[in-house]
This record gives sequence, structure tokens and C-alpha cells, in this order.
Amino acid sequence: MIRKLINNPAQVVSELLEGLELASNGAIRSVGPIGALARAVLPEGKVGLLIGGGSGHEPLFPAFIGANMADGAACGNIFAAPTPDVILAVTRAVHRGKGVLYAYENYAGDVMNFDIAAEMAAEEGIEVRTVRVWDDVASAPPERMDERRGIAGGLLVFKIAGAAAATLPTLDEVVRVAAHARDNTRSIGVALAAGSIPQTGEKTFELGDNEIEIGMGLHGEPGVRRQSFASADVIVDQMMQHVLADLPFDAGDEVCLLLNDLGSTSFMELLIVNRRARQVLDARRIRVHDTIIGAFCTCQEMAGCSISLLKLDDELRRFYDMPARSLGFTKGKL
Amino acid sequence: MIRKLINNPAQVVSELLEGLELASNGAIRSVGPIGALARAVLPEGKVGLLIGGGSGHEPLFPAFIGANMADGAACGNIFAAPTPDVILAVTRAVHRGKGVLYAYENYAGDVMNFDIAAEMAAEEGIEVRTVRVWDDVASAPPERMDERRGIAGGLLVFKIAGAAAATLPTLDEVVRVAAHARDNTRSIGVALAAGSIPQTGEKTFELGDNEIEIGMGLHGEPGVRRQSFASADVIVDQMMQHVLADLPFDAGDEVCLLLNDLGSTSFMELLIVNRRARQVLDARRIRVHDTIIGAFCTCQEMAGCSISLLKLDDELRRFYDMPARSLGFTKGKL
Amino acid sequence: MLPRHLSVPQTRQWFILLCQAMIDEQDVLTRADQAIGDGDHGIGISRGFSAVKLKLQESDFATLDLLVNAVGKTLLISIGGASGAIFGSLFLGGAKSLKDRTVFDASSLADLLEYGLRAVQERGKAGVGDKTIVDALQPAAERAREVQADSLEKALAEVVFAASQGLESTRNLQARFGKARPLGERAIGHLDPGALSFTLMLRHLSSLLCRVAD
Amino acid sequence: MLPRHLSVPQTRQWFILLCQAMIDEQDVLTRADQAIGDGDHGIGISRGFSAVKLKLQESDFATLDLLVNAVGKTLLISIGGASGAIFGSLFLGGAKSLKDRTVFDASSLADLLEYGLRAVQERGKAGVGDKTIVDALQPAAERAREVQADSLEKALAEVVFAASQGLESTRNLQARFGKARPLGERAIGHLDPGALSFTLMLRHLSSLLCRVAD
Ligand SMILES: Nc1ncnc2c1ncn2[C@@H]1O[C@H](COP(=O)(O)OP(=O)(O)O)[C@@H](O)[C@H]1O
Ligand SMILES: Nc1ncnc2c1ncn2[C@@H]1O[C@H](COP(=O)(O)OP(=O)(O)O)[C@@H](O)[C@H]1O
Ligand SMILES: [Mg+2]
Ligand SMILES: [Mg+2]
Ligand SMILES: [Mg+2]
Ligand SMILES: [Mg+2]
Repeated sequence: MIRKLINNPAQVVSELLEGLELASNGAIRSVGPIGALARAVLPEGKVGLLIGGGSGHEPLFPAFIGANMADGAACGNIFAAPTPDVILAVTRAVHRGKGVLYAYENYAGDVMNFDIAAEMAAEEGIEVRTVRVWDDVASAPPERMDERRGIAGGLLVFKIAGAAAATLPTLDEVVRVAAHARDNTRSIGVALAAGSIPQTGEKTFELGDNEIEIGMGLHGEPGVRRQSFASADVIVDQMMQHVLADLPFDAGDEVCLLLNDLGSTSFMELLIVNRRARQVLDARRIRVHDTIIGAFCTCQEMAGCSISLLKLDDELRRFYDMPARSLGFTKGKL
Repeated sequence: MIRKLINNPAQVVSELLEGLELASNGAIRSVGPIGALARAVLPEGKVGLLIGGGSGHEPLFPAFIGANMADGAACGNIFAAPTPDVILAVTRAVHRGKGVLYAYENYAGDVMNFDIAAEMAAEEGIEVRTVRVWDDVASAPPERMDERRGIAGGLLVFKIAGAAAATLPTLDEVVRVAAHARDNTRSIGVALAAGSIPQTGEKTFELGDNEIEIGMGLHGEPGVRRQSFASADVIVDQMMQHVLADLPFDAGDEVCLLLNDLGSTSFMELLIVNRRARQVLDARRIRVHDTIIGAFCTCQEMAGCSISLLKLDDELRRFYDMPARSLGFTKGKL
Repeated sequence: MLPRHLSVPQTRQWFILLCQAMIDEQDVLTRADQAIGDGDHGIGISRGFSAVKLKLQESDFATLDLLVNAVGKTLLISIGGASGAIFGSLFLGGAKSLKDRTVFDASSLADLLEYGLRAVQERGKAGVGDKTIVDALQPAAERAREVQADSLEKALAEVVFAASQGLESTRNLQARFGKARPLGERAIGHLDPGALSFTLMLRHLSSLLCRVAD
Repeated sequence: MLPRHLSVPQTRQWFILLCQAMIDEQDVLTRADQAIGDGDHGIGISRGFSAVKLKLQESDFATLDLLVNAVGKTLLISIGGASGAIFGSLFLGGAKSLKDRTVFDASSLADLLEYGLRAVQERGKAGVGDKTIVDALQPAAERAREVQADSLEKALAEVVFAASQGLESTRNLQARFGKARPLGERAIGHLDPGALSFTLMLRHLSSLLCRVAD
């Protein structure tokens, strides 16, 4: 018996997308088969930004469609990359003559389906470029960076790509900025308990009563290693160690800090995690420009969080600071 | 063994508040004993808005301190109203010569402690007025409205009160607008699984495997009645029935709709709940001006959600639409 | 033979012994508040009396009102929630009746409980039958007035009995105040947590009297 | 005696029978993908072959390439995830080798698997030993080429054996692609889900041959 606020488990994706469309009051509409959503109003001559991936990680991806954010999203089934026909339908809808940037998380299924769609789009004369997010430092060593998984740091990359696509005139420039943000973003997660797949109720992984896993993947893919449960400070120290060493982040750097709930970890716990993360950063003389705390990139009711750091320079700060509005993420300017 | 990202369970409140202060980069500072937080910069002559209550429901209350939101927050221990000394310290910090509005949720502990603080403030020459939030339609019959509990609808009242306090010149006017928002707000929750108290790991309530409880209180106080688990649509229909009949909300009304995660219910499920809620509202020709979806007023890792409706008029819409910025809630204007 | 009354220092020592006893009641009170509330009463009472213990150990008090006022103020700013305001008001109200007094006897007990009850009812508006602390506090205050001429030890035994009857009466009541209110009939069968902690307090005061040094 | 080869309508019926068999493998494939992936492979394969079954039932096909292309296109737009792209590419690639052919015999099987393998490797870049579908597909394609002169029934039996050996070889491999990759050694001891579903597909094709009407 799956205790979730859903109806027919097989209809979860179509119903959640319908709910999103309704919540947007017309600003977001379906543009093809189930899973294809785009902004209803898009200015001519805009570089298009298309994000997407498997469902089940909401707000990621469709709830990041909006002003100065993504123009459209291709959503697959739960934990499954979207199919090329869905991606192509969104590509057509967001194309305004200046080409389209695909920005998505680096999973085998996503890479292959988005590549197929990009080839189909090229046949229709739509120029497509791709930036893959691979911010999870625990998923592969630095020398095999392009084998790394994408997790919550994708929000920071999409946010900056959205601002760039809303202001820069060419696809090349938007791709450069988005890739630059991707290159400056590092993340790591910790899992305390598994979420479950809505259709089957099956847990995505098993952890012992006294076990946690640092580096656990978003879809429950096993992480770096299992270890015994510890206090927040002990866990955060280890996570920060991994992330800071990877870029590396050095004294004098300025960063944005994202503390992301993976599903059932409270805002209270994220604040306690932030307390330790800031102590670590302050001790290393790394300044924090802005902090985002909440559930942006989840895995159903999975307990745990991820910490993401984006190293800023003047260019990235300009696009990061721009206001943005979407159902799942809003950056205000008063 | 309490599997949460915390350190010493007895330090949870002081640590979460320290984490919030750090996240604010100086915009929010401690103004007295543990639990007393306020904005560092407050314009002279502003009517002060002070919110507060027990901790454990984050983002509620301290994460709603910010521009066009609350000026300060008095935070108690987990599920316990703040003490008069904490409330008084915040009162002094946010007082700018125009008096202070206390806005909080209608629980016995809060009422008594805030009243004691208000009396202490009066002795120091600070005028204090009070608006209590009692939006939970399941907690008492309409004829005993002032015995009702406050739940997630408080966010809508605090948001409007914040906008009013940032623009209106006198305490009387701010109180009138805040009370008007409170009078037009109705909510109801549904519980699928209990959260646990961080200090003890004890569950806040017990539900049978096949049971849910519509009208369950925020602190796990038992609700209207227990019933067997059902699909989202069946549950939402019952919840909307309760809420719509209570004001009542009629055809032609315009509302704001808040879908609030109580802790471990996914954004995906809230979108599916929204789908049904909109179907019910559209069928009754009730227009939705704006929809807010997320975790704003929670109970640790409790599974379930609440639905809140705010009936708008021109005045309330003006204050609702004003931009606002806080760590837990942001309303953008591009 | 137990003393007919206590000096201020002896009362202070008596209260310090009470604190540890109340701290040890955390689990009992947590379970009581889980049944019909939000489960935090035990933590609150334990936190409150821990703070009082520190407060009383670090200073002396010339008169009873200063001592009892310190207890009330400390409970008020450390427990939080409904019982913080209630227990704080009880002792702060009670202290007003003990102005400049230096002997804690049965009449002091009667005055403390009478003024305490008045303060609690002014603050919380609850009466007997509403399934709150008042259901134990009122009968205790009334009994204390009746036995104010007895020895402190004898008076306490009577007051404990009256409070215990009041506590037991809460089992079959529906709550009209606090978090148990919306339960309706589902509150029946459970004791009120506030009435329980108040009654336990009186029981410990009674049993600890013998350990107060001459 | 089983037919040495199948007409296009017979091949369509043969594939429709295959669809139901693959739908029924959902739980086996779910468990396989839970062990070293994200647990969705069973749901995806079941969804894909349900869509193919509908597609093939609603229309006829003049030639093998049109039939096999329809299977590939449908899998591509219904499974999603890595296996959607992989299984889609396999059949879409294979279809190119069957242009205007109307007889499905052992040589058609060999062509389909060879072109299918090429398309899968172009798309996914994986080779034998990377713990993916290729570990079963490559040996199957090679064996099919060797027995392309035999009857379809005999060839299939050989191809199933080759695929099964390839599948079993994945048990002791670490993954170089897909969600099992970060597992490192922890992937050892488990079969690759994609190799498993591909091998099951061939086994069902082999056992279902006898049920194809003359
Ligand atoms: N209005 C009131 N008057 C008297 N006592 C009250 C009132 N409201 C609550 N109480 C007492 O407070 C007790 C609950 O204390 P506690 O659990 O600490 O507070 P909270 O309800 O804030 O969690 C109740 O059992 C009751 O005895
Ligand atoms: N690059 C690749 N080349 C060939 N096969 C692959 C590749 N990546 C993944 N696969 C196959 O896909 C299977 C996983 O399918 P599935 O679970 O549906 O995809 P996902 O990883 O998106 O959840 C793997 O077992 C593997 O056989
Ligand atoms: Mg998947
Ligand atoms: Mg409480
Ligand atoms: Mg309580
Ligand atoms: Mg998978």
C-alpha cells in the first residue's frame, strides 16, 4: 500500500505536470506528448533554454520553467530520461530563431535521448548545443569529470543559464556562460533513508539502522562508502572536505551556497547543516555571497541533503543576482 | 537513535537559529536571549511586525523575517511557545516609535506568553496590538472561531501583514489589514505519517497502516476523524469541501491557494493535490489569483499536506502582490 | 518530629530537592502529553526545574516572596509553551502573597496556592472541569486554606490528597483549553498533563520535607 | 517441423507474442535494476513492450524494415531512460539492414543483430566488458552471423546460448557506463539489467517460434 498523495501510480507524471500547468495560470502549457512543457509567451529572437530529465525529483525540472529561468522542460517517467519525441516537441516550442541550449544532468539515459533529439532537431534546421551538469564530486575522480553525475548543483547552473539566455544575444555566448557556471559548481550528498518509487512502493536503496552514505546518488545509486551514523557537524565536515578539495575552493574565493533537502529532511536540519558549513567556510576565509535553503532537487521521501558550492566571478555574480521567477525557485529584487 | 542531521538534541533550537543568522549574511541578528531574532536594519517610523511561536515548524517563523515580511521573530523551544523575555527583547528591537503588531498562531501557550510580554512592553511605553491566526477549519466549529488553531494559512496572513507594515503609517491600519487577511483565510490539513520530536525521537502521533487523519493539527494534535487511506482526489475533495463551506467561498470569488508540505510529502504529490484542488475550484467558478507550493509550515518529517485559501479583495490583492524577500519565502517582481 | 514550619534557607533547600525530583518526572509527563497533546510537557518541565535549580543554588533570598518570585520568573522564561506561562504565573502570583514573610508554614502554603490560582485563572481563563491544571490547583488551594492552622507536614498531606482527587477527576473530562481541546471525547480516559505535573510537585514537596536539614 | 523462416505477418504475430512475455518480466528486471541501478528498468521495459503490442496490433506492415522500424520507434518514445535509447537504437539500426525484405530467416536475424549492435555502440559508446547490453548483444550478433545458413529455429537456439554466456559474463564485471558505474566493485556479483532483458527477449523469441501460426 503506497501511502502517498497520488491517484493511479501509472498516471503520476501526467497528473503532476497537469497540476503544474494549472498552478502557472496559463504561463506554462503543454506543447506535445506528456512531459513536454514550455512557457506560453516567449520573445522572438531569444536564445532558447531547455532543461529536463526523469521525473520524481520535483521541483526539478518542470518547476524551474519561468522568467529568467528555463523556457521549457522535457520530463521523462519516474527516474527515466525523457524520450526524443518529447524533447523535440519542446525544442520546437522554445526555438525563437537563435538556437536552443539543452542543459541537463549527466546520466547515460539523458545523454543518449537528448543526443537523439538534438540530431532530429538539426535535421529540422534548429541549432542545438548541450551543457551537461556533473557536479557530484563523489561520483567519479576529477580526471574522469565527464563521468560524474549531476545533482542539486544543476539548479545553480540552470539559474545562471536562464539569466544568460534572457540577456545575451547568441547561443555561443549562452553556452559559454552556462558551461562556465557548470565548471565552477561542486556538490555532494548524504543519504539517511531511502525514498520509494511511486509506481511500485519499492525503496530505492537499503541502509542499515546505524548507517549513512556520503556521496549517495540522487536516484539512490550507491555513493562513496557507507559509514556509521554521526552528528551533523561530523557529517558536514566530511562533505565539505570532499567538495572544497575538488575545485579546489581557496581562501579569498566568493561562493554561493545551496543546501538542498533530498525529500524528508527538515528546514531545521538544513539550518543546522548551514551553521557548520559556514564555520568551515569562514575558517578557510571563503566568503559566501548568498545562501539558498530548501527542497529543489529531491528523490521522493528520501532523508538526507546535498551541499553545493558555486565559485563566483563578476560575470557569474551578475547572472546569479538577476531576479528570476518560477514555481519552484524565485530570486527576488525589491 | 535519532536519525536526523542535528548535533546535541538539546541544542537544536539555538543551532538552527545560528544557522539562519549566518545564512542572512548579517541581515538578521540575535537581539537577546536564544530565540530572539530581528532584522539588523529597520527604518525609523515603521510599524513593527513581530511573529513567533514554537520551533520545529521551520521555515515558520524565523525564516519569514525579511523585506516586506516580518521585522523580528520570537522562537520558543520545539513545539513550545516562546517565553515573555524573548518576545520582549524582540519587541524592543523592532519598535521604531509606531508600536508593534504581534501576529502568531492561536495556541494556549502562545496566547498566554505573548499576552504577558505585551503587558511588559506596555509598562515600557511600547504599544502592542495582537492578531491571532486561527485558519484551521477542522479545529473548532465556526461559532467558536477564536478557539481554532493556526496552521499554514499563517504564511498568507504574515505576508500581507508584512506588506502592510512596510507601507501603512499607523499600527491601527496595519492591525486592520492583518485581521482582515486572517478573517479571509481558511485551511485544513491531512496527516499520513507522524514526525518525531528531535530531543526524544518520539513520534508525535500514531496512525494505523491503513489510516489517515483529515484535520490533524500541526503539532500532531488529533484532528476531526480518522479514516481509511484513499487516493489523492478522494482526500482533496473532502478537504476542499470542509474549507469552501466554512467562509464560505462562493462562485465569482478570487482566491490565493497555498499547498503546504508538512515535512516529507513531495512537491510531486503537492502538484497532484493542486490538480484536484483546481478542478474543484474551477467547477465552482472560483478564480485562483496565485498558487504557492512548498514546505512553509511543517512538523518535522510528518507526511501530509495542508490546503489554505485566502479570499482576495482589492486591498488584500495589493498587499499580497507586493514583492517580499526572506529565506523561507520570496515573492518576486521582475 | 518534622518542623512545624521552614525558614527561608530551609525553603530554598526544599525547593532545590523538588527540582531534581521534577526533572526525573520527564518521561511520565512526556507520555501524558503525547496521549492528548504534542508530547513536549515533560521536556518543558524538566528544562524549567533544571533552570530553577541553578538559579536557587547560585543565590540566597532574604524573604519568601523573593524566593518564590525567583522560582516563578525562572519557570516563566525557561519552560515556554502553555505550562511555562501557567507555572510561572502560579509562583509569581503566589509570591505576591508572601511579601516580607520569612517563615514557610501551612498558612504560607495556603496563601501561595490561593494567589497562585487567581493568577493562573486570570492568565488562562480556565475553571474547574476544563481539564487543565486548575482541576487540581483549585481543590488544593481550598484544602490548604482549611488546614492552614496545622503543621506544614500535616497540611501538605491533606493538600496532596485534594490535588490527587482533582487530578483523577480530569481523566473523564473533555478539554476546554489547550491542545487537547479539539480531541473532544478522545481526550477522555487520559489525565491532564498540567494537572499531573502540579500534583506530582505537591507529592514531592510532601515527601521531601523530612530531608530538609534542621 | 518449424518453418525455416517467417513471413512479415508471421513475424508481426511473433513480435506481439514477445511483447506479452516481456511485460511479464517486470518484477525480475525491477529487482535486477534495484541491485545496481535505480530500480526502474522493469517498469520501463514493461511500458515499452505494452506500447509496441498496441502499435503492432493496430497496423499491418508490408516489409520487415517497416515492422522492425515501428518496434524501434515505439520503444524509443515509450521506455525512456538509458534502455529506451538503447533498445530503440537496436531495432531502428537493425531495421536499416532489412530494407524491402519480406522473409525473416536466420540471415535476417544476423543482419538485424549486427546493424543493431553497431547502432547501440554508436549511441552508447560501450564495448564488451563494460557491463552493459553489449556484453550479450555482441556475442549474439557474432554467433548469428556464423549460423545464418541454418533454420531460424536452430540459429535462434545458438544465438540464445551465446547471449546467455555473455549475460553471465556480466556478473563479475564492474560497470563502465550507466548508473552502476560509480558502484565500482560493489557491482560485482550482479547481472547487468540491460543484458538480462536483451537475453530474455531472445529466449522468448526462441520459445515462442512454435506458436507462430503457419
Ligand atoms: N488556558 C489554560 N489554563 C490553565 N492551564 C492550561 C491552559 N492551557 C494549557 N494549560 C495547561 O498546560 C498543559 C500543557 O502544557 P504543555 O504541553 O507544556 O503546553 P503546550 O500545549 O504549549 O505544549 C495542559 O495540560 C494544561 O494543564
Ligand atoms: N552507454 C550505454 N551503452 C549500452 N547500454 C547502456 C548504456 N548505458 C546504460 N545501458 C544499459 O541500460 C541499462 C539500464 O537501463 P535503465 O535502468 O532503464 O536506464 P536508467 O539507467 O536510465 O535507469 C543498463 O543495465 C545497461 O545495460
Ligand atoms: Mg532510470
Ligand atoms: Mg507545546
Ligand atoms: Mg504540550
Ligand atoms: Mg534504471
